[in-house]
Amino acid sequence: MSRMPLPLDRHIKPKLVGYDPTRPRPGVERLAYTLFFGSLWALVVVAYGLVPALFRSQGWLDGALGFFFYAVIEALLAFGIAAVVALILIVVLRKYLGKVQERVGPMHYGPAGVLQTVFDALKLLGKEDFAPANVDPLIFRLAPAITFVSAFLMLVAVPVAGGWVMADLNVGLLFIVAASTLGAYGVVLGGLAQGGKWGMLGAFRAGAQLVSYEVPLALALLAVGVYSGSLRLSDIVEHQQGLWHVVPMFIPFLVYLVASIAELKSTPFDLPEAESELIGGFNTEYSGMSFAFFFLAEFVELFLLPALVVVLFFGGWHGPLFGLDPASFAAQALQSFYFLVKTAVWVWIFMWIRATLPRFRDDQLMDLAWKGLLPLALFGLILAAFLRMFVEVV
Amino acid sequence: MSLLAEVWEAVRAIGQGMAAVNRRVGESAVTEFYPYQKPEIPPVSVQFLALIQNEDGSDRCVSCLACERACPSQVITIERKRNPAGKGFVLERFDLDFVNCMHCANCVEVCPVSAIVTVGDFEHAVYDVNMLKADKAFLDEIGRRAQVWYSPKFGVEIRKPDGSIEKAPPEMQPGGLAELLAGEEGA
Amino acid sequence: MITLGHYLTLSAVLFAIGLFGVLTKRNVIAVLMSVEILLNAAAIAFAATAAYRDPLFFSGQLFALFIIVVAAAELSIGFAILLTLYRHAGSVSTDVIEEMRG
Amino acid sequence: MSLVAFAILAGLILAGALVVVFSSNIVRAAVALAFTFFLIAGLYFMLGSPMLAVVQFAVNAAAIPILTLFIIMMTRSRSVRPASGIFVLVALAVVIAFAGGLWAYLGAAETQVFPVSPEGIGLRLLSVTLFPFEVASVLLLLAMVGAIVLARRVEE
Repeated sequence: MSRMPLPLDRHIKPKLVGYDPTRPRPGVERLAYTLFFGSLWALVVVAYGLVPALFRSQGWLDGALGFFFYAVIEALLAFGIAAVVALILIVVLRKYLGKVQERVGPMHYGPAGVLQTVFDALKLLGKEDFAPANVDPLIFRLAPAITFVSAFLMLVAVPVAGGWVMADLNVGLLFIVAASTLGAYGVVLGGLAQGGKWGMLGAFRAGAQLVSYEVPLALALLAVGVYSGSLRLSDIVEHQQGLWHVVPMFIPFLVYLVASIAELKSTPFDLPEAESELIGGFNTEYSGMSFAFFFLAEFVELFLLPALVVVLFFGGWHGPLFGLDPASFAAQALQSFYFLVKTAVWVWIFMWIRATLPRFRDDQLMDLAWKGLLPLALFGLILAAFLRMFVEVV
Repeated sequence: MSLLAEVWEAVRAIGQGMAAVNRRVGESAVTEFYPYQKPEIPPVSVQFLALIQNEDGSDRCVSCLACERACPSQVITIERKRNPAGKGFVLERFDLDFVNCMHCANCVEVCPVSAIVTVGDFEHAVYDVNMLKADKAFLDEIGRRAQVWYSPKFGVEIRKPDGSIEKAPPEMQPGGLAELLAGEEGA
Repeated sequence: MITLGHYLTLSAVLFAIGLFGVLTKRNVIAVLMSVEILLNAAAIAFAATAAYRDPLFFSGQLFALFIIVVAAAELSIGFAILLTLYRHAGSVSTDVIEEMRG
Repeated sequence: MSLVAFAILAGLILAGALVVVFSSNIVRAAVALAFTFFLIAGLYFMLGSPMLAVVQFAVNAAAIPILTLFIIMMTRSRSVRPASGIFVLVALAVVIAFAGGLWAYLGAAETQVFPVSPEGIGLRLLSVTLFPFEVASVLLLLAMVGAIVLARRVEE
């Protein structure tokens, strides 16, 4: 007697849960993206505007205990912003890449697939956080945490509106360079700790790439610092009141754009995690929450590096204020809205580049960094100094 | 000068590529949602094997053992007995082991009466490899469900809604469309 | 309150730890890491002294910056030599260097 | 309050340095080195010099241990075994250094920290110490060229 089930029992169709994944719904998608953006804006307004205003008006910041609670709440809110940004960007990137490749992207969870990331996160939470037998457990667990912390540190220094910044460092520009260098640790340690071939190769490539591209990145940032006469990020934004830096600082802008895509390990420069050659490189052996942290850090950086493009070259929060007093709360909220819109445009351009360009070979990668970008960045630095002199004289 | 030309060429190429990518975004996707939307499969394609029965429910198979002999993987096992009513044989057992079957359709090629045919039936994945051993009842069931099937001897046949079997119109036959077009061109 | 003495003590203890590492390690990489600790201990002493005693010229802090520069240069040269040594002898132990004598 | 912070920071710095020196796993030692240097940057913040702190963070805490890890990967070394014969000498050196530290503690009792702005350091660096600055830049260039020449594979 055959044990093969009869065909009638076999044509299983998953039950539809109130919506039809076969039907593309651009209206729903557009609404969802608007809601995502709105929720991010609301979170930013709460974290940067409402909570500090509340603490200041009540005078709680004077005592040590009040300051402690303020710091804890702000850290939690910053983590919330990072998580929301990652949740949004993951689904947006997948949808965008799908559309570019004539697919539809995720469609099954939530109307038109807009809740896909939530289910991804739940899945990763539920998975076993597995470590292979011969790894160094301490280093293996430390690597994703370091990666996430480096992305998180950069978030702290980014100003979103006039006076709205978590830590207004007077050496903010250098701080950002330092924090982004820290990101190389997670990658190198993660690859080194797992002891496999893929991780090792990924760690080698990541170390070489990140350290090489750090140099033109830092020089481009320094050119901006020289031109605007300050290392404080909010001063740099104020300096662009009349003219956005992208016009006089076009060469550092180009260098920063290329180098930041390399820092992001995004597609033209995705050698460290090349899925087709290295099975994910440094994150090959990671699973569960450790992998989620790598993923989260990557997408927080996908938000922060475009945000820095906006802060340094595209006028930050500047935009028409319709006669509002720049120090008022409404004006600051509007400024943060401008900032987020500009950032969203730049995130889209980063995704666009990621969707278009093919991967470099690693000798081409090094050639571009040392023979192409470094002289260009040095030239930009000298140009910035001359422009600064010219501006001072005039 | 050549450096500038190279840089310009690179910028132009990247711009072209990015513009091409951006044009794609508006176009509609080609995705098929598999469990809900089934792909269109031409009837002449080796997909799955089935036994066809006549309209009165009797087997087309005459137990000639040609398929058993032709099978390169030797996955077909046939047991037959003499027909008590007349001449020839009746089928007692027809087993087909899909574990080792490589879907070469040699059995379909050699069948003199088009009893074993290829049908465009999918979705026979199972969790247990032992479940892939099919018997006559199973193959008959697939044959009864099939609306369109193909064998080299009779070509594409279709089952009409009233249950009768007949040869498909020429545009559904292999090469039929090409012949039709050639005929039109000739005329 | 923290006094200058706190920083200097920390610097001295850190220097002692680094010295211990330099003297006892056989792996050249570990020796170079200990040298880094030594340099940083010195930089702490300079920066602390400048911060407490030199409000006008803060020369010690500039010196700490120069120490960082020198440390980076030293390390890059050290690692380049180490890499050549590794290619030559297949090991990074100080024993290998001793064998190269004569 | 700030003394407590200093004590925690100093304790962690010393713990990190001890791990660097005593750990037999060289990868852990490199990570501990980065941790120590990171905390030393915090110390510079307490000394009122954010510029120095961030340079320490960017160069010593980030770039140098990465380079170390890179070399560790390239030379495939994993564990370190300490030498045995010279422990007495070393213990002596430690005691001497510790005594010196205590003496320094007794001798220096200033409590007032003077913060330094990045502008101040920059102006000072390019006016009075311009010559050492240029020498340092030449040194860095020499180190870069030297490292490239030394580490380059000689083509047969």
